[in-house]
Amino acid sequence: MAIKHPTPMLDELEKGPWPSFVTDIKRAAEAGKEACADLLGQLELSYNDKEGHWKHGGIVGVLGYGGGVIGRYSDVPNLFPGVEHFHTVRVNQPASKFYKTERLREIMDIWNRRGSSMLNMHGSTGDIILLGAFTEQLEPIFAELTQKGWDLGGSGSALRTPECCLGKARCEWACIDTQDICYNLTQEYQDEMHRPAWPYKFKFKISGCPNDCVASIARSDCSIIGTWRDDIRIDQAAVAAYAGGEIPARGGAMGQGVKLDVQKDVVELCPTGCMSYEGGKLAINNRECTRCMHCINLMPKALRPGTDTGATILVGAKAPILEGAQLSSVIIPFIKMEEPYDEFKEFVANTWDWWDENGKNRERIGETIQRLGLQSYLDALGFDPVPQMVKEPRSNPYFFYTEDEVPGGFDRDIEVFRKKHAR
Amino acid sequence: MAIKHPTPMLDELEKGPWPSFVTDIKRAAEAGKEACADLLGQLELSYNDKEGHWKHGGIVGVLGYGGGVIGRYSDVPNLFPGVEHFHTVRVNQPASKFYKTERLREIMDIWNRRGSSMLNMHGSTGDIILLGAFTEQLEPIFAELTQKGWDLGGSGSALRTPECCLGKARCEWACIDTQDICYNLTQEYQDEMHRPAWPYKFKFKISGCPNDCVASIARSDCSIIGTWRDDIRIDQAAVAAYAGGEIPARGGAMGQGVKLDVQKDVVELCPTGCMSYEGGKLAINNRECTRCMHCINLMPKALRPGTDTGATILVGAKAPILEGAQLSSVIIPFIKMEEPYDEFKEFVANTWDWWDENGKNRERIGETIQRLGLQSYLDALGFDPVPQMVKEPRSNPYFFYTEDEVPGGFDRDIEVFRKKHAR
Amino acid sequence: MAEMVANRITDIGPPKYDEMWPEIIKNNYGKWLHHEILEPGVLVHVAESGDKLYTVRCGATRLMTTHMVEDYCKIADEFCGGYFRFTTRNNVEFMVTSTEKLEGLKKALAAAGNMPIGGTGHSVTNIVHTQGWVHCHTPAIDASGPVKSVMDALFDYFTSMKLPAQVRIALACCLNMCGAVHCSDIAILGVHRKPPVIEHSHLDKMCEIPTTIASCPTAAIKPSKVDDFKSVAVNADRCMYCGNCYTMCPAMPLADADGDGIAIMVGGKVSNSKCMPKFSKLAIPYIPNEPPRWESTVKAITTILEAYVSGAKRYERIGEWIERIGWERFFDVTGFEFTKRHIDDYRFAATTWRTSTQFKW
Amino acid sequence: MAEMVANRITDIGPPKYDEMWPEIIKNNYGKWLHHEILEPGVLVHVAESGDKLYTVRCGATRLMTTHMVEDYCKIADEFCGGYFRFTTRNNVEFMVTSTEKLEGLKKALAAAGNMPIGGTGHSVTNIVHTQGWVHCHTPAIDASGPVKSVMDALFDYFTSMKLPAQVRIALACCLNMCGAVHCSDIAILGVHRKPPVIEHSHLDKMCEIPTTIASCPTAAIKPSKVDDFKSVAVNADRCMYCGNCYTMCPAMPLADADGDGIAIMVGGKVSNSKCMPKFSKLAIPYIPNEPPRWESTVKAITTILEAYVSGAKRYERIGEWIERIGWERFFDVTGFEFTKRHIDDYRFAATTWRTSTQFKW
Ligand code: SRM
Ligand code: SRM
Ligand code: SRM
Ligand code: SRM
Ligand code: SF4
Ligand code: SF4
Ligand code: SF4
Ligand code: SF4
Ligand code: SF4
Ligand code: SF4
Ligand code: SF4
Ligand code: SF4
Repeated sequence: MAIKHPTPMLDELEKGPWPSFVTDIKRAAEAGKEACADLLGQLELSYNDKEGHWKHGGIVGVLGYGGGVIGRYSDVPNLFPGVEHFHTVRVNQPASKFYKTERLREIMDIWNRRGSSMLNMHGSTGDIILLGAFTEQLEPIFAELTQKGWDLGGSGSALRTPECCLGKARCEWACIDTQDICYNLTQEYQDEMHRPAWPYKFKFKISGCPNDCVASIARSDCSIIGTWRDDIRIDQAAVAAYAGGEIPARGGAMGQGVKLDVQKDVVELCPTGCMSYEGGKLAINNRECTRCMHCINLMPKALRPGTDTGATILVGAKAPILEGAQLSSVIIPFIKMEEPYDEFKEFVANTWDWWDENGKNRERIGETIQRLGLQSYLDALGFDPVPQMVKEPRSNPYFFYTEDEVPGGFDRDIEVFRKKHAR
Repeated sequence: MAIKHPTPMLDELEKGPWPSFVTDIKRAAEAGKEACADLLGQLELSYNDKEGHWKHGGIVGVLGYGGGVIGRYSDVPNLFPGVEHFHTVRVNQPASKFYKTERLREIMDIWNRRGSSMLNMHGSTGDIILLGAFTEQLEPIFAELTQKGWDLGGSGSALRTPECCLGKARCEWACIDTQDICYNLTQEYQDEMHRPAWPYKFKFKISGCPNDCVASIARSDCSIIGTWRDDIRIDQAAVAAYAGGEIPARGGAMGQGVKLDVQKDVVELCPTGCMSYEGGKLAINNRECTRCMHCINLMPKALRPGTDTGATILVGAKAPILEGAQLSSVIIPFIKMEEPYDEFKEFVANTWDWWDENGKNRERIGETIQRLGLQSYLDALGFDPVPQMVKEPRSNPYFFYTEDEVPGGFDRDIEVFRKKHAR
Repeated sequence: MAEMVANRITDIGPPKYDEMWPEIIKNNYGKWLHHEILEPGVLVHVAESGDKLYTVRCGATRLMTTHMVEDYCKIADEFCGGYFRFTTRNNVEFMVTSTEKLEGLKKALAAAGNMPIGGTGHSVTNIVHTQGWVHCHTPAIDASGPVKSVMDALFDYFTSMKLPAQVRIALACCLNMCGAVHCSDIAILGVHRKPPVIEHSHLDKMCEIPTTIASCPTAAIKPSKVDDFKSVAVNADRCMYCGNCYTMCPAMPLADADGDGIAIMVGGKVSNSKCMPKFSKLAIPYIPNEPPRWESTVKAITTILEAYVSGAKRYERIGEWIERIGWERFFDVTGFEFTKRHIDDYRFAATTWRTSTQFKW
Repeated sequence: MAEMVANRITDIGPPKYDEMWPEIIKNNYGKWLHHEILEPGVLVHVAESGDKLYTVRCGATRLMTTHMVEDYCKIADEFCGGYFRFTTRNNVEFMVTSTEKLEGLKKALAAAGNMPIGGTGHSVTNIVHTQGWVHCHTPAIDASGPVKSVMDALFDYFTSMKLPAQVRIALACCLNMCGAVHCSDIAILGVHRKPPVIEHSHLDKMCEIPTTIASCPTAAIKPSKVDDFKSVAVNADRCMYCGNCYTMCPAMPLADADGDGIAIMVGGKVSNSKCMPKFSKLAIPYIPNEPPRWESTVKAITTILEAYVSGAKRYERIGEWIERIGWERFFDVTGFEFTKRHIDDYRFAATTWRTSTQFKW
């Protein structure tokens, strides 16, 4: 098949040092993929028109699943028949995206045979995105994938594919087993993922520590972020080595030669001011530490999180549609996250029940909480309010009581009142 | 007349070192004021009932004025006939509340003869409050007051009595002539003050510098706060005297003995970090200074505001009813405030026009701005937006264009669109 | 009537300010160089001319009689050439031009017994407050009584300057918050806790029903017919006892001995010094009315002040101290309970939630 | 069909993670001690056991073909025992267990030509982005084209670590913001600027009119009859081009060559390190689409980065830098125009106004 359409605009994107997706796609086109040749053609047309050329997605999918496939059709199919259908298949990635090449090739093989050979590695939610399938290929692709032990991720008003940072696999700071939590929740909630039944989408993202390398606090309805309750572990010899310039600052994040100034860079930038460095000894008042990670980040050989680890659970992050973007808010300051995660799953069940009952159509849980008040959600969870849930208490004086909280109740007799107070 | 009612509860408030309003009122009762005797009686009843005993104000006033008097009647007049009527008269205080005793006695004399002899010195808006008049006394009181050169302040949906800090009268930091501004505006807007014609109340408060000793940023629809555009004046010899402990820190605000640590207390607490203190010399990068007053406050003998002075105008402060409390927001970063204040008055006229036209009933201007957007108000003023008006730019992506700003306008032809993009 | 109008003087405004100035201010207006606090309540201001003005600040009750004013006038006549002033926080200031007069003045004030000197610098100065049961129709609490009780307890902080920074206390007797309660270091706020009781038999006569309905910020009021009277009904679940309906309609009083009481808010400020102005935030949602001395309220405030004194760094206002240690720690050190009412659920609620893993245990 | 269902495998979920681990990770899972960045893009992690794991991070395009994946697989087979991974920002990571293998790996990557090493520490790492004109139906811009253009220009910042701190750039092609554009140091956001064009002749067939009306956050959509078709009308004055109606109703496309383009937002972040997570704020409301190389967008971003490099203190993220110098100064040092669009008028607008006299000239 090879290149079908001239692409003078796109050719400009073959220049420059960063890898070129155009060059890559051309290679696939040259290897015979009409979809790729036509994709280039249609994209060139979009570059000329400054408008996309895909139709609004149609409803396509695989039997028994309410999601996992996004329909897509070209709005200029006559010009580019190879992309007339260009559906995506969301394949659930393995937790934290390590791959054995052998296993990854299973997918590539299926996709080379039955699809466009185009991919997003990975989608923003975390899935392996197979980009560009014809409708008739969807069932066979699904059948082959599952046979090889792969399954689809989420889409629509369903649980979306959970995602996590690499955590304990390669990071010394992971306070929870992000991969196991991610895998366990994915398995536990297969039904919620594949059969949309909610007001809107729901996402889990799991980070091993407050650095939040999977951006869970910004991008997931439920953020699970590792933390600890005891003291930061200090190796004073290593502190001295940092001070002496023997170890580069921030694990070499600015290059090998850069020396740390323990007082200025660590102690003075600690947001709580709970550190001190006197007589060559670093001290932390752990009671006042908010576990922000800054000092640990700057001296990874000297400082480590504590050992009484668990997670902070935050709820409600989302992009701006409709009520404006939200970050997740603290709902459970600390929870031990240990297999089989029963306590956490009970919280999840209560959360979904409440949202299912109260959420409006296309209302993310964060928006439901905004509309009904955090307290209403906490009531449903049976949680007591704690100051850790807020940055600050309310500044307005508008708060409610229930009748039983106020002596004498709400029902008063105007006659009685008027006996004391003439009209 | 003397004391009429036993007041065992109130008597408890005669104890203790702070001056006792009960003792004071008893004195007036003993001197023959029935109103005071009955006020004590009714207050004792309130202390017993834990409920006030005033009726909802009736409409009373003086001829030709829509405000300045607040009607008030006892809801237990049979028990306390001396306070059956207990209207207040708001007398416009002289700017910044200096008094010549001779002039103040004019009011006291009228009030002793015609009223209860109870006062609030002063009301929260700034007025001299004559507390407790019978309806029939209102006109005579007004006539006598005006004859002596006193007039009423504001109430209702009108301009309220403007108020200011003492400014140039006794404060070295006053960047504007607060008293003259206050007086000038009061005179200029007599009609707006005495004949309510707006959606709701409107308040001016004028502070000579950002210390804002009249709390204008929290309590006035239009806050006029002195500031400067040039450099803070430094007397290095005095800086040295502070450093040496010869002058007490913060003008002695913690006592005479307290020594200032120029580096720690001044330089390090400067919110912009624009100061330095090296080799005994204090330096300020004035371009980065936000004129917060902190350093000046701490070293009044060494530092003074600049000499190119004027005001920042902020709009919209109010108490929480209904939409929650608001602080004033910057509308004019800098304006020279020089007699006859024409530029400022033009701004005021435009402000009132816009609010009058757009404000709903009982909507403060701050709420109108919230509802319609700051931009709508700026448009009416003909002001260009500047970053000084906001703490930060918007974080949501929801902004508008007018048709003429976008090439091709808003009217598009679906047929033309569909020619490029099949359905 | 027409004659009367003809003779009437109107719209003359207040006397001009400069008529009220003592000589030294006339001479040095706008020419002050610097000031110093010589001792609590006593300031000296020095002018370019070299003139020195000594000011003595006295605590006053605000709610006062003409007798009290006359007492002030007498002192002003004796020591101050017949001039004195009130501050923006309802203190009284006497000004003299020499240290000799200053001593005499101080003695006279001490002799008066009800003119305590203080309120400058790092002190608790006078409480800005409203009218309470002495005059207003909507109060949930008295004003002068709680103020007197609190100032008695904090008297030592008024006459000294040993706090980490200025502490400004304000009181408002209802949610209308006449004053700067919403931006005070410590705010004493009168709160109702029961929905209005409705006088159906008179409502239609006393009030405009549509305006009454429109006045409710939570849309809790609906038109309703009761016993053949055109009236309104209040949805108690939605009512937050703001009293705005009562402002518009006297047939809907809120006051109730069991319902009413005090909320304490903390950490607000007005000045632009160091940090920007801040709102006060809820510390205690409810303390019962305890006339005549409001013991629990007094205790709550001394608790806050003591925690502040022992925890704050020099120059830190209460709000700055709390923000440094964190609100979770504030509830710890004061022992105040954190309740669901502390969690905002009004318009900007979402901006107050903790969108971070940063917090203290 | 029934058979087919019977044979179907469903709900098996993804393969278990540990199957994908190289030996060294199996052995040291949860037992890592510390790490160091040896040079840009090259990390070493040291385990309790003494094992050392060397990671090389390569920039990747995300939108890639199976050919590219095969290239990665080959390298992984040759040097990494058949394992590799993708990062949360779509970079590719190869892991080896000795410095010898590391050298070989680096040479092979260099030879490949399209596997640049970098993205660690104080660098600009890969741009997180969305689909643009390559797949989605609502984009205002392309994704991969602008990303390639920007990364070419910032390539030196990817392969070095000379910035004051990490800089995370994200792109989203419409307001749906698939990704973390709302919390990025620099965000490239596709924006429409025209209200939807309505296909009245088909709307009723293609869409549910009540759902369509309900979808609009500003209530700009009203039912309307046009040429006898049941359809809707959009009040152009209230439309903010969010595209939510189009999501619900394909008969209301927004895309328009003249209308669409890019907004730049800045100063957001995600991590809890030092300061709490922050939203990005509007820097430039509109830059036209300039395929194929989006020169003006590239220039805007390099302007921000250069101002940041010259103005920020070490360890300051872009948002921290801007907050320290003030937004008024940010507009100064970048030369970007401050317009009415920068002033928030959405739900929390009032919380963004300057309620203080503190600002810079
Ligand atoms: C494919 C993907 C973008 C990508 O290039 O990676 C994507 C693509 C779409 N997103 Fe998304 N979203 C994708 C991750 C996200 C994320 C990021 C995340 O999950 O971490 C977000 C922001 C976080 C969040 O959930 O809020 C996101 C926020 C949205 C929104 C706004 C939701 C909101 O509440 O504000 C919409 C609008 C909607 O749901 O109607 C949306 C809608 C869409 C739709 C379905 C378009 C639509 O209007 O119907 C897009 C389908 C495009 C297509 O052709 O496949 N997408 N979307 C991502 C999913 C791939 C995957 O499964 O891995
Ligand atoms: C007398 C005074 C309190 C005092 O003890 O000093 C006062 C008393 C009343 N205020 Fe006030 N306000 C007084 C200063 C204030 C202030 C402070 C200020 O002006 O600096 C405020 C807060 C700032 C502000 O304007 O927002 C204030 C905010 C209110 C509000 C809430 C307005 C809002 O927009 O949130 C109301 C409610 C209303 O207008 O219906 C109100 C209403 C009232 C009413 C008229 C009660 C009502 O519901 O109709 C009170 C009449 C009481 C009476 O019996 O005289 N008063 N009121 C103050 C006026 C004295 C004077 O003229 O000097
Ligand atoms: C007399 C008075 C003005 C008036 O027109 O009446 C006044 C007078 C002075 N103020 Fe004030 N302030 C006065 C109310 C205020 C207020 C308003 C309020 O409290 O309601 C504020 C804002 C309070 C707030 O932020 O909540 C105020 C915030 C300041 C500040 C900033 C304090 C801070 O760091 O936040 C200073 C500077 C300082 O004290 O170092 C200041 C400084 C001063 C100086 C030193 C100015 C000077 O050079 O003369 C005066 C003596 C201060 C002292 O008492 O220690 N003045 N000052 C007011 C006395 C009230 C009283 O009786 O206690
Ligand atoms: C590989 C990856 C996790 C993964 O599961 O894939 C990862 C890995 C590491 N992160 Fe991260 N982070 C990764 C995405 C993130 C993200 C998410 C994002 O950017 O979308 C964040 C939040 C970004 C934000 O705040 O906007 C993130 C915020 C951090 C931080 C906090 C930085 C800060 O001060 O704000 C650290 C600590 C540090 O760098 O000192 C950190 C530290 C680290 C360490 C040093 C952890 C460790 O001990 O191994 C790893 C190497 C860092 C490096 O590259 O310099 N990681 N890290 C991700 C690599 C992305 C990439 O290809 O560039
Ligand atoms: S979030 Fe924490 S545990 Fe996870 S990879 Fe990042 S730094 Fe490591
Ligand atoms: S983790 Fe953060 S708050 Fe805790 S000591 Fe380290 S820098 Fe300070
Ligand atoms: S506001 Fe400024 S000028 Fe006015 S009295 Fe206070 S410190 Fe002086
Ligand atoms: S006025 Fe404030 S910002 Fe300016 S130098 Fe002084 S302390 Fe710093
Ligand atoms: S706060 Fe309320 S009760 Fe007190 S004076 Fe003001 S309106 Fe009246
Ligand atoms: S008190 Fe306030 S909330 Fe309750 S009914 Fe009246 S206006 Fe509505
Ligand atoms: S950001 Fe918008 S255009 Fe881009 S992939 Fe997401 S929904 Fe589609
Ligand atoms: S684009 Fe958004 S604002 Fe405009 S009509 Fe559609 S939904 Fe409403």
